[in-house]
Formats: sequence, C-alpha cells, structure tokens
Amino acid sequence: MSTELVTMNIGPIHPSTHGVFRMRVTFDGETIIDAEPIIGYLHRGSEKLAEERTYTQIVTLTDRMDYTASMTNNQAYILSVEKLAGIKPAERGVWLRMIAAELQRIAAHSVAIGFLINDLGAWHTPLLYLLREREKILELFEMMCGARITNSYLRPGGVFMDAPDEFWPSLNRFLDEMPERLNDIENLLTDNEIIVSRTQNVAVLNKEDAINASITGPMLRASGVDWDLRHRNPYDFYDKVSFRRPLGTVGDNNDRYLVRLHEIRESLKIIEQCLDLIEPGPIKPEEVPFLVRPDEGDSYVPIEAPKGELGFYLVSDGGISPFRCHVRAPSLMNLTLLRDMVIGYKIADLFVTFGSVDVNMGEVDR
Amino acid sequence: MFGIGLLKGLFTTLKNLFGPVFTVQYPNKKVGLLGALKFHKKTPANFIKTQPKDFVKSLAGLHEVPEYPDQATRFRGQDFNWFEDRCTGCASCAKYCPLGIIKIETKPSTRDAKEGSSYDIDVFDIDIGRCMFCGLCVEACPFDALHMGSGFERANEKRNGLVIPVDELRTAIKTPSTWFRPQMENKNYRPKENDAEIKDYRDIGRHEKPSDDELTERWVNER
Amino acid sequence: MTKELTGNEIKSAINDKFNDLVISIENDHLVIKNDKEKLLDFFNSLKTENKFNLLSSVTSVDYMSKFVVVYHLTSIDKNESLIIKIPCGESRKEPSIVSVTSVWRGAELQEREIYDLMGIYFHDHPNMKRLLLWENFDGHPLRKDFVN
Amino acid sequence: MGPARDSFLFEIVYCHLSKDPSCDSVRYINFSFIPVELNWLSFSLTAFFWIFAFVNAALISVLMLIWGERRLIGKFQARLGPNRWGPLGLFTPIADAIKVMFKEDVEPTLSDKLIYVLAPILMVVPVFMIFPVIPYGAKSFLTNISVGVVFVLAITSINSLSVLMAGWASGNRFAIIGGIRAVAMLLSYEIPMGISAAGVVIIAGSLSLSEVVEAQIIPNAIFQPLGFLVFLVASTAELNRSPFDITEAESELVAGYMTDYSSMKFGLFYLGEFMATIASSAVIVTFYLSGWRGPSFLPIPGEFWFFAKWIGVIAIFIWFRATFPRLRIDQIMSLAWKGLFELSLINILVIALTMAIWPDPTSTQLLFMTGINWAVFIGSIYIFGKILSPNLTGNKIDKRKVVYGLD
Repeated sequence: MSTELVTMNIGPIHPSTHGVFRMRVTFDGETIIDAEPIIGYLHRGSEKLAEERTYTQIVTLTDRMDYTASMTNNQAYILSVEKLAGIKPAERGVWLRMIAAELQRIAAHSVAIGFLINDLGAWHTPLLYLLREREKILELFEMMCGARITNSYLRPGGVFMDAPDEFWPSLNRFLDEMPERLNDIENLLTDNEIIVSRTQNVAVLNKEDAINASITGPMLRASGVDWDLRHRNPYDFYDKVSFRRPLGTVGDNNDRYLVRLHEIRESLKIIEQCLDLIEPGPIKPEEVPFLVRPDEGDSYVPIEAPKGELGFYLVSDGGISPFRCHVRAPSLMNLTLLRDMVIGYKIADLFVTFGSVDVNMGEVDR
Repeated sequence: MFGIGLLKGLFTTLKNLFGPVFTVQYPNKKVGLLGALKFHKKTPANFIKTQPKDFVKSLAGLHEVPEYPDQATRFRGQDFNWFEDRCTGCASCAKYCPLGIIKIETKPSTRDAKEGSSYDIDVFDIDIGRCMFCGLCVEACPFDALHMGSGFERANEKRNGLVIPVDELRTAIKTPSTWFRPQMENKNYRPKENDAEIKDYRDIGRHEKPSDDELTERWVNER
Repeated sequence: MTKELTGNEIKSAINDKFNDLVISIENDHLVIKNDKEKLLDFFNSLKTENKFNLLSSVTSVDYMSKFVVVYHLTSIDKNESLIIKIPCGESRKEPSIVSVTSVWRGAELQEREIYDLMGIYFHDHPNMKRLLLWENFDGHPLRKDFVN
Repeated sequence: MGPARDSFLFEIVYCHLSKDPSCDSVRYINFSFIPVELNWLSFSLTAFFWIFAFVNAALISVLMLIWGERRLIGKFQARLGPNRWGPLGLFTPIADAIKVMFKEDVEPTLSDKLIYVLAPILMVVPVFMIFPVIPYGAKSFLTNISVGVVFVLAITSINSLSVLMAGWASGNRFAIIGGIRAVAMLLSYEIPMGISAAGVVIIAGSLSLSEVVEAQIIPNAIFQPLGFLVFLVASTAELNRSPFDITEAESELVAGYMTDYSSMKFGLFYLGEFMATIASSAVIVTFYLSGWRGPSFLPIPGEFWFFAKWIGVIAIFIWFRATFPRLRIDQIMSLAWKGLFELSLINILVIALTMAIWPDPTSTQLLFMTGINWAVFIGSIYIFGKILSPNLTGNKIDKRKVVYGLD
C-alpha cells in the first residue's frame, strides 16, 4: 500500500517531552522513519553566567541544571573546585554529601521511573507512588539545607551546615520503609505484562554503540557495560563503601527501567553504610574562605550523577570567578543516539524511549 | 500465566486505595467535631459557647481549620527577617548576592561606631521577585542581622509587590528560619510555633555584646 | 581508581608516527598541533590502538590569544583517562578543527555546542548547525569578546 | 401507542395524566385530567416527561461520574482527589462545566467546518438512546424493544464514526492519527464483542434485554466467564478507556482526535465519553451480571441491585484506569484478532454445544454447565497466554533479570 509520509513537530510543548524538548519526526503510518531532536528552548547561558560569579555563587547555578538531582550537581561542581583550589575537604562533610548524593540518586531515579511509566500511558499512579517516596527525600533535604529542589547545600571543603538532630531518625525511618515501598512498585510494574510487552526489545542499544556515543550512567549499564564511576573511579569516600552495580543484559527500555530500580536499592545500602561510618567532626575546614581563589590551572572531575557522567571543566586565571566553566552534561550526550534508537518503531515507542533515556531539559540546554 | 502481572498490579493499587493519603488540604481542611476540638484544644461545652457557628459546621464536617505542611526549621522562606539594631550597613549581603537584588543605601551614623550602629540604613530593599532563596546573603552577614524568613505566602499580583521595602522589614513579625544560624538551632528554636516571634535583637545573634577588642579582631585581624 | 595519565605517559603511549604533532608536554596533558590531515588519524589510533573508547567530554576555552579545544578521553577497558588540548584559531577569525564525530559518535552534539557558543568550526561534521541558540543569532556568546 | 404501554415507567405517568379507563388499575392517586379524546396529548406529555427525565438523569450522572472517577483515582493514587468545592469536592464537575462553557470556542483555519461541528454532537446523541432500552428493574424500563441486544451493540459503535469525523475535520496531525487509530481499534473490537454477546443471546433465547435478564438464574459472568472477560475487555476498548486509550493517548497524541477542540465542543466529547462509560456499564450489568436480579430472599427492589452493580462495574473501569499503562496500537490489534476473537468463538461454541445437549437445563445441569465453562475458561486462557504472549507483543519478550557487575 502506498502511503504518504507525515512529518510532525512533537514539542516543545507536549505532555511527555519532559520539558521544552522538540522532535521533528517523520512517520510512515505509525512507524517512525526519521526523528531529529531540536533543543535549546531552556538555554539560560549558565556557563556564561558562571564566568561572572564567585566560586561559591556558582553552586546556586548548578542547582538549576539537572533540577531533579541538585545535590549531585553540587557535588560534581564542588569536587572540581576542590581539585582546582587544592582544598582538602573535612571528613564529616564528605560523608554528609555522600548521603545527600545517594538520597538524590534515589529521588532522581524515582522521577525517571515514574515518568517513564507515565509515558507508557499509566494514569499517573506509579508516578504518584514514586513521588510520594521522593517527597520524603525532599523533606529530608529540607531539614538538611532548608530547600527541597534547589539545595545549594555543598560548599568548597564540605557542606555549609551539619545535618540537624531530627534528620537522623527521619533518615532511618525512610531507610526502613523504602524497601517495602519498592516491593510495591515492583509488584505493580516489573511483571506487568503490558509494561513488559511495551518495553522489552524496544530501542535496543548495544555496548559498542553506547560507548562510542559517550552514553554513560544507567543507560550504559543497561547495555551491559560495567562502568560506574563510583566503582571505577571512586571520588569522595565511595572506595570505603561496597555496593553492587546492576547491569542490563539486552539494552532495551525494560533494562533501563530495571537498572534504575535496582540502583535505588543499592543506593539505600550505600546510605546505610555511610550511617555506620560517619563520625562527629568538623563539616568544613576552618581555613576555607568564603571567596575561593584558586591558582591558575584547570580541573575536571567526573562523577556518577543519576543521569550519567557529570563533570565540570573549570579553568581558573587566579581570580575569584572561573575563567571558563564547562558542564559535561550527561543528558545531552545521552540524546545523541535517540534518533538511531527509535527508527523503525511505533509512535508510542518514541516517547517510551525518550522517557527511558531520562533526560532533563535543564541540563541539556543549561 | 499470562495476566498474573496484571492481577498483581490491580492488587497493589487496591492496597493503596485503603492506605493513607499523602497529600494535605493546604491551606485549610474541613474537619468534623472531633477534629475541630483537637485543633482548638477545647472541651465540647467550651467550643459550643465560644464558637456556636463553627460547632454547627463541624457537626456537618464542614468546619475549616488551617492545614499547613510540616516545615523544617531551616526552611528558607520568602520573607526576610532583618534586625536593624544588628545591621551595620556593611552591604556584605548585597555583595554576595549572586543576582544583585539587595539595594542598600546608608549614611554615616551620628552615634558611636559599635556593633549595630555604625551606619544608618535609609534603603534596604530586597527584590524577591528575582530572588532564588539561596541564602548566600544570610551566610555572608557578619552580624547575624539578616535572616531567612519562615513564611512562604508572598504571592502578589504585581511585580512591584514582590519588593520587600525597608519599612516592611522593620515592622514585620520576625520568625526567622534557623538556616545558617546554629545558635538558634542550639536553642531549639522553632519558627512555626505560636510564640516564636523574636522581639529583641539580642536574642538572635552569635555575639551578644562584642567588646571593642573582639570587633578589632573580627574586622581588622581576620580580614 | 581511574589512572589519569601525565603528559609524558600520554606521549609514550601514542604511536610514534604522531610525534611531530606534539607541541608540548605538560604536567597533566599533551598539547597537539591542529593538523588538518593527521589529526583524525591520531584520534583514530588513540581509539583503536590505545583503547580510549569513551570520549568523556569535548570543550573549548577562549584564551583571547587562541582557542583551545580540550578532549577528555577515557578507556573503559584499561580504566585510564587522558587530556589532550589542541590550540586553534590564533587569528580569532574562523577558527576551525577537524571533527571527531566519525571516531566517537558522542562528539556530535558537543561539537555542535562548541560551534554554537564558541564559534569553532568543525570540518566533516555531519550536521554542523547551531545547537542551543537559534539559527541567525549574531555572535558566539562564550567568546570573551562577545558583547550583547 | 401499543408497545409504549408495555413500559411500566411510561404507563405510570401516562395513567396519572389521562382518564383512559384501561389504566384504572395502575392509578394510585386519581388526579388525571386529560380526557380520553386527547390521548395524543397525554401520550406526548408523558414522552416529553421521560425524555426530559432521562436526558437530565444522564447529564447529572455524568457529573457524578466525573467527580467519582477523579475522587476514586485520587484514592487509588494515595491522594485526596478533588476536595475544594462543595462537600468532598462534589461541585467540582459543575465548576468544570462552567469553565468549559465560558472558554473561547476556537475553530482551526484548516478545519472542515461542518464536520468539525457535527462530530461532537454525533458523539453524544446516540448514547442517549441506550438508556431507554435498559431494564432497570423487573418493570422499570421505558421501552422493551425486541431486538434490544442488537440495538445496543449498534448504537455503541456509532461513536467510532464521530471520532473519525473529529480527527479528520480538525486538520491536525495528532487528531487524524487519533481518528484513524480509533476506527481501526473500534471496528476490530466490535467483532469479539458481538460474538460474545451472542453467547448471552443463546442462553436467553431472545434478543430482548428484559428476557436476557430473566434468563440469568446464574449471572452470566459466572455462567460464562470467558464471554464476560471478552466482553469486558472489548467494551473497555470500545470506550477508549485505559489501557486501550490510544485514541486520546495523552502522552503520545496530546489529546488525540480532540486536540483542536475547545470550549463546549470539547465538553461534548467529554460528556459523550463519560456517558458511554455509564451506558456500557449498564449494558454489562444487563448482559452479564443478571441486571436487576438479586438475592430473592431480601426484600430489596431490583432497581437497587441494578444500581449497585452498575456502580460496581464503573468502579472496575476506574480501577483499570488507575492501574494499567497503555498498550501499543499493533498490540491492541493483535489482542483483538489473535486473542479475543478466538476466545469469543470458543465461548460461543461451548455455550452452543452445552445448550444443544441440555436445551432446557435444570438447576443441577446449569451448575454442571457452569463447571464446563469454567474449565474451558481457565484452559483457554492458559493456552492462549502461552501462545499469545509472544505473538501479542510484536517484539520478543522474556523473563528479565538484571545481572550484577563483578568486582
């Protein structure tokens, strides 16, 4: 049957583009022939803004890149600043930011899974169950640093304030409840025939292509590559905790979902170990000034953010603000292969694949 | 067997149907008699006597009581709390603000140069329409004069209404957040409790009454 | 722990035939000449012979006197990383460098971003268009001499 | 006037208006004032009364359903649901309706104006026609047409035309994809739906809905579970409800065929969909849940049982919506043609065979037949699950587990 190709602009305003993302997609009936991602609708020039701000002020900019994972953004930035300025962080501060980062990973993966299932067409139910758990994490963040999303909790050398007393019992309660909630989510989603048949063997990404396209994070691990910077290049104190890295076997949408779900469990384990290992002490070295003034040079410290390898490439000219601040945004790199992944699949798979890549437009456009 | 996963899913949602809800009816919720008594902390007789209308409403389950989500003490609220007596007009806050939204105009004080009275403040405007509540200004304040507030209801129809002028800062009820104020946290201060208002500037600072030596130490030797 | 190769280690690791490309050996990185013909071969050999299969990041810095394109490469198999810097565009007019998209697909969007914000043109890129800003935007904002 | 007088509901109003001597027996209070010569007047007045009553009842029940659905889904999702406007948020749909009415009515430039306007009307009007034929109680029905089953199936399939018209006339690509999807899906699901309804007809021996209910000594849902399952799934698809809501598909097609509709035209679609849900639930109750029949030892009128079951079926639809994600178009089509179609054929075959063996079953024989049906139900679901689940998906599926990285 001869058909006429249809080209549609999906986005920038569309229920399931997770922000202002646009795709120019060509369909043959229901089948995707071509897809071109078009981005830049949320470009705020963070990198340029960073050149005019002091090192501490930039922490507030990093919050707004991947706004589902502010803590890990802060962490990546602060690690880079510490390497640049040669600051040795205080131990308790590092433990605190590890706890914060792992909590943030749980929150970010919850959002990712929830919206992935929403893209599958579930009427917000799994999303709301997951947001309920995320809400508890946000409340923990509120106790820690007074904000829920835009935390700005970390400072060069550690964190700005120790966690309050009521934080620890709440965290313990969360750690106790969370595995049970995850079982609920698994019951609802993992064996669900509709989800399985919608996601398995759709948008398969093999190892070589994934590595070649600089794809990192859960997406790379779903393709079966054991590359987790927390394990392979331990920053902070990740070498003192032990955790497993869930890997996918096929590299399809279902694996990406499963890897994220199991990473939540591993993150819970890491937090429990941190709680055993954390000791009282200063949270920030006394000698770190409010105005950090590193020597000339550059630094790049990649970390394992929820979306992938996140790093800040900072160049200093000896002043109070960086000469150049480049963000290696995992969301942007993970979009590279979107076109190749969806071609030949149906319209509905396009959104599921986009959801399983888990991009955050704040980070893509910066 | 095909369908087991679907049945498991149906069972999970059914379990949650009878589970607790996690949202609250901000800003007020409708309660029955028991809820009303619990909220007003009154005996039934007392309640009828003092609030007869509310009593009738509460019988129908329609009595409205305020409902707020739990708020951490460090919550960085939208209203800033400023203690003029502590402020020296050093403009550290304006300098450290990443967005430059704090506007300070001062004139030299006629009084002695000790903490809290080195400059007189003419203008101290905070444009919270552009503020991102990062709290760096509070962190930068050397005399604990500026604090994050604990409220969050400053929605306004005009952009101008989002500028907090100095007069409002002077007269506002001060229930500061404990964000970056460890001394308040050590006192176990809770801004959302009923009698949380701080009336005296001496109650809030890290240095109650610095001596001249201490001031020299801080202003000359440390910097 | 990922081993960060020093400049000397990188120098000894790369194939000898690219020795003439090296401008200088720094503490933690290698500075390479912006050579149109041999640069792509160089990157190809880094990927195939030295197993640097993951292109972590491509970025660029405007030092006023020159533009520098910085490549962060990682080897997943050997768990090593290295940094290569390539100065280009000394005259500030139409700086250009060869695209590594054919070697690492991951450079595709990053190079477009650099072209968009820094104005460095990448030869042989499959789709060299602006990425974040709109097509007829005037200037490249991350340049130090950019005036709004 | 003959057939109309069969209806108890019609007669009770008619007799209180008209001085017709033939209905002296059903007159409770004698205030009838219209003489026999003006029978046409009392007939028309009665008709107007019931049209008015049914249309308004349908509209109000839609408002109730909108509230109920949102409230119940809220509870399923562990949140409160609408609670601001009125007690328990009961007036929320009214506020919604007012909002929809006052919105700007946009007509896209590219639209085909006449069809664009007709489509929402065609969505709503046919659904009204289902309500009069449903027997709400032993005597409570407006009309008992002798081909009720066929009539109901015919009316419920009209909305596919409306969806196609809306999708075509909007001149929007999301809309046309939604419209085409709708036609493909709705036509496919008509077939298993009709065939499984044939099983009901065989049991009843009549196409009249009243007799379908009368015949259900054991409710059909228990007597022929396979038919019930097929009919339930097929009606979910017919209603465009989750997990078959590909025509609207919020996460894919924005709002599908009604993307470009606004104001009251959109309101009509909304109304039509919810009314179709109510009507279909009533049909399911009639076909499979023994309609107004309840435990006979309880002195509760049949109307109560009917409404209780009705609300129950609607709640099941809402439960499905709260739980299931959406299927893909090819999976939906293969489910219809490779799954439900065969299952409905098996169902009708077994029913026909057992009815051929016991044409006039006693109660023990009925139980025995039920046993056979259940055995067939479980067996065929199992076998079809084995065969179907690989074929249904369009892509290979397997039991998946993550592996863990080695240290």
